[in-house]
Amino acid sequence: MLRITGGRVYDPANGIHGEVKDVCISDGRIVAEVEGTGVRTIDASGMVVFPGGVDVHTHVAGAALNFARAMTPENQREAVKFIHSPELRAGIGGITPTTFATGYLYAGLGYTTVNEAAVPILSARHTHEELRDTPIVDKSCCVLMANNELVLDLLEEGETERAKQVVAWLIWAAKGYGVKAVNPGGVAAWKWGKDAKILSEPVEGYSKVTPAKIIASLAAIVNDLQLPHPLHIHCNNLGAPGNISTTLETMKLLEGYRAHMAHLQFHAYGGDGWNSLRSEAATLAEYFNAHPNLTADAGAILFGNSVTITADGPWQHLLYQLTGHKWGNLDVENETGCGIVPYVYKGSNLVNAVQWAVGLELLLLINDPWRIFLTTDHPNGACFWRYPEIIHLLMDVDFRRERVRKLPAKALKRIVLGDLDREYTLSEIAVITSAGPARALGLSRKGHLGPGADADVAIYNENPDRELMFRYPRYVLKGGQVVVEEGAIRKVVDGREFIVHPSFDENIEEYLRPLFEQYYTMSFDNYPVEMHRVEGADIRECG
Amino acid sequence: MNRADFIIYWGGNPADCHPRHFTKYTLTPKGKHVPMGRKGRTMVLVDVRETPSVRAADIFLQVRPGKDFEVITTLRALVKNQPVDQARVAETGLTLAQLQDLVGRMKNARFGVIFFGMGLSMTRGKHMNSAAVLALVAELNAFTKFVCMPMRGHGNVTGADVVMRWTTGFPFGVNLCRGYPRFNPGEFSTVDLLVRGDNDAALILGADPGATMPQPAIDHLARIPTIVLDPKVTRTSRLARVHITTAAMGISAPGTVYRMDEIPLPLRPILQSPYPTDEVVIRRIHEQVKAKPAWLPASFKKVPCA
Amino acid sequence: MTHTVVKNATCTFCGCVCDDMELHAEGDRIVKTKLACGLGEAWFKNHTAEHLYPDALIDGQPSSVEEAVQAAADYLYEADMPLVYGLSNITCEAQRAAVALAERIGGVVDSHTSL
Amino acid sequence: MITLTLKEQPRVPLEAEAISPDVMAKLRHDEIRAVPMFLGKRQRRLDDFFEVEGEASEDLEIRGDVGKVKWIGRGMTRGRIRVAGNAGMHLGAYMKGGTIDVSGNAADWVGGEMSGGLIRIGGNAGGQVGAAYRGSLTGMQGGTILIEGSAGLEVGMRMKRGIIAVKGSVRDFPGLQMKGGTIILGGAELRTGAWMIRGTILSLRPIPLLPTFAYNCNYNPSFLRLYAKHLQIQGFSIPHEEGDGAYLLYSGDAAVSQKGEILIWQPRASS
Repeated sequence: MLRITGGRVYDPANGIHGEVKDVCISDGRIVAEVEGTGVRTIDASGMVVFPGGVDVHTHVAGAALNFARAMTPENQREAVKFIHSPELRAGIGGITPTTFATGYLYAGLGYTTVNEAAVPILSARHTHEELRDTPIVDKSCCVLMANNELVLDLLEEGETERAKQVVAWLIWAAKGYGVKAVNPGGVAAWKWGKDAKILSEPVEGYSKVTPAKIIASLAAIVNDLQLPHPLHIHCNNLGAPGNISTTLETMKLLEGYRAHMAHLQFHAYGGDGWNSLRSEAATLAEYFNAHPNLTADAGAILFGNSVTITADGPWQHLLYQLTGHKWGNLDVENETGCGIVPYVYKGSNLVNAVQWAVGLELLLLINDPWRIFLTTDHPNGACFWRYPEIIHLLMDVDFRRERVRKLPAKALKRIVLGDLDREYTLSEIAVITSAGPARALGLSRKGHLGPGADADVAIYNENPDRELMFRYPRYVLKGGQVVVEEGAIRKVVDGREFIVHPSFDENIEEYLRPLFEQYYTMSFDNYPVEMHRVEGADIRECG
Repeated sequence: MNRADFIIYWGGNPADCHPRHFTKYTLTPKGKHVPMGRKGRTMVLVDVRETPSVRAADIFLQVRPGKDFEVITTLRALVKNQPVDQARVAETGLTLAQLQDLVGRMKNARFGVIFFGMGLSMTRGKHMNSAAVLALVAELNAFTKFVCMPMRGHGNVTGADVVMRWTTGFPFGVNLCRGYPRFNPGEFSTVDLLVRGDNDAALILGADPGATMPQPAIDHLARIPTIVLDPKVTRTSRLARVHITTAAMGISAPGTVYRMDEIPLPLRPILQSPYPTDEVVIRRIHEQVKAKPAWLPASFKKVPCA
Repeated sequence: MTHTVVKNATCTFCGCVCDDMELHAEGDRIVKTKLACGLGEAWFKNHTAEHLYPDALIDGQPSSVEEAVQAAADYLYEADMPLVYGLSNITCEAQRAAVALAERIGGVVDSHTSL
Repeated sequence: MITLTLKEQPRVPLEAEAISPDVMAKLRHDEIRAVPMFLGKRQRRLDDFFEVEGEASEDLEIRGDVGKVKWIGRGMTRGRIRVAGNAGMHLGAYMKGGTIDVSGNAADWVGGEMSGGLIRIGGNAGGQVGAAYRGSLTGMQGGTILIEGSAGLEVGMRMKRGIIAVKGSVRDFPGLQMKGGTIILGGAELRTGAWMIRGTILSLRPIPLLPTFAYNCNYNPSFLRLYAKHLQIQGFSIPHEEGDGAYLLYSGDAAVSQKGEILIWQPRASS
């Protein structure tokens, strides 16, 4: 039993905004009160107490990321090292941290739950293996569905009910938590560039299936299955100038459904080429603010190194074959074909400057913090361990303006960031880093400090330098155990995995089996991820 | 293999070494987008000699031994319409016309795949030969969809790559002496280490270097305390100080293996072994080591966070 | 003798890792394979569950696994630069354990890939 | 001067990046003796392996066969290291200034990613001389490496600036993916200049070329006089007189660029 006393508590989900009060913990959960002997006390005077952070969209495990790890040994040499000790596994931080380092780095930041946002079903077993080696944090996975041909074929035939059964079966086979739609319809759409009509044009190889149909059908299916997290959508035309029209159109298709828009920054561009790229964050925010069915995460970029991992639609299952993990292939010119491209965002680059501004503009212009969450689409926009830099930019308008002034003069005409004077409060930071994403994920025991919640708590020294404050929490508790103290990992605990079990008709297997045997090189019976591979599974029945 | 209509096997003999590769994965199956199956695909075999795989190929290109890098580099230039020296091309055993034809076919493919075997990656040039294939494939993507994939020889060598990458950040040859992973092929790769005599103990898992490595490496294994875990008493076991018999993967030991395209598959062992699994024995050794005092100096224990 | 059948078994002989074998065993031997190629069939039939080899050997002399584990731990701990090599014919679970052990003994871990 | 005399060959490689003028310049005798180094996984003291004479100097002399001692002179910016014997891997890696002299042979990665200074090897060197470490885009960015004997694979891989001169022959891939700078070779095995983008490789003996290099012309570039003069001081002579012969100039590698140059000396008698 534990009592955190004297700290200013930010628990926006329970209407607590910086009041000095005690937080009590027993058996890994928050409780109203603890009594008697054996109650340990943490004196949090002069500190602020947050619910543990929740990352709604990140890439920390699985085939693509693991491929990227091998591609950048030069980054690994420069990265933070985790030295082996009797308690800790060795690891490397940096742009694509190893699994152990990922757990330590997230916990070291005060984050206790992460959602791996792109899991191909065929290699879901791999993702779970890595998540099992990702310590401390709790995890969930979104399963890639919008380019699954079994599903698209059914949509082509107009068999929506069966498509729903297949989706449900696939989620359970992958031991997933949510459904992710990446670039629905795929590669063909990429080629059509910024044409706003693309969402209504048939996907290559189909006559009736359009990206629009995929989006609407999946949103409806996720709704019907009553999954805790709505459809998690990565819109078409990611990163392309002028893609704002595609994004707006996607959002219109989603009217009437709940949906989560991933890494919105990459989808809010105007202009008709790289030379005329401009921010359309204001347009996007205006629509978004008026549509409470939507949530989003920022997908902000920060200047510096990153690795962009492009999910390439229908070719998804072949991406893993773009391989040759020998160090010889680490030459940059070799990497573009692989969909994994090490990239440096530069402040002096006009395009990068606009991208940088768009992420922040969205966070500032979307007025309800419960609907926009802090992410960098790690590792695409920046590494997750740089979130404190973004928090600093959000909380300090003078600091932000100073940074804006350093951008190329040309960029200033294409952004509105310099005009925005909103400053986030600590309470709002608690919302965008924890309470909001927990709610969007439907994780009722995360993101708050009310009785019954998991005792995941981040305690920070109050410090006007917000970056420093959020970079080095004084304490981090996971499930009631102190895992981080003064910025160092003190104790390593295992994390759990949240998975959903949507109801489906068992007979769907009889429909799938022959198709599978025809088109897949893996045995049908070996396809579903076995339950025992999911460490600490927390299963939610639904539908 | 639902899509590939153009397949190149380079430096491999799948008919003998990966017997079902053609029929199950690449050539014969009627793919979703290649409904004609074998008839809808073109297969090119590049090798230094005629092997049984030639029978399955539409085109066989016989390259002189050790000239693969030259050929691939020439292809890279031709893909970009750059000039090459005809006489020096001919030294590779292939003519400029043959290579130009190949480039034309590659560019016109709807979806191309290059599978490269150990005949490429283990011959003179080694990793640079693999790098050359990757570079070529990357450049072909400016024209059409092209991918490539190494034909891995041993059972779960792909798994070893995958596991090492997520645990250490590097695919092989990882040095943990200073408490964190370091990578430098040539410095930390086994044959180099053993030939130089750098190690003072060795644990051999699921391998028989005593039968496959150069003699100086074997000699060093015999000099130092070597420990072998294997389902059989191998040649390495005979020169080792310690041998422990373990259950055979997939026969009597359960678990996971990775296919060469990095798809993980579960094992369904049919027999019950009288021996423990490798995993169990490794863990027991680990427990014993853990019981001893840590060798890392205390000054190492500070963990740099974030 | 007991006859057992396993379907969708995975063959780990080559890198293809086909997972559609049907295996038939009698007692401690595999007697029949379906869908396996020549190499796979030979590989399956080449392994048995018989107690053909001593549990462990120390300096060539049969010993218990217990003693051999202890000897292995002593050697690896005492060494300044131990090597963990191979990993291609063991499961991913064993590979994970091997990397953890390599860390614990402060060594180099390497696979066939480096050859 | 500080003299370090090896007591006995370490059984496993000794990592000794502290053997550098920058570290030693300020240290007293007892501090030098206690400098940490790593014998495989174990942290040890310098005097476990070396007899130490002298203190606080930028001039180091190492006596004995330190062929298993790695990272000598890592990142050094000034001063001098003399090795009377063989030197281990990564000698002068990341070096920025100063001089390293080795009387015997050096192992791989001599001057890896160095940016300044001078390294002279009296015997042979291993592979990856002046090269980029795995994954890095750029190898050597300045300075000079002179090798009396031969060298191994991938000499000058991805180098951008500086000079590497090898009197003897080198193995495959000299100047691999080179971006600039100059490599002078007494001959090479295969694939010289593979995938080079810019820079100059000069061979004093005939070498096989990739099909992606095209013959350009015969000439004696004027910059060679300068180089020849510079290297002559170090005991390296490069033929450059019109009367003696000419260089055959090839450009490539057409697989990536045509701005790289390979110059192959052809003495007058045979031309």
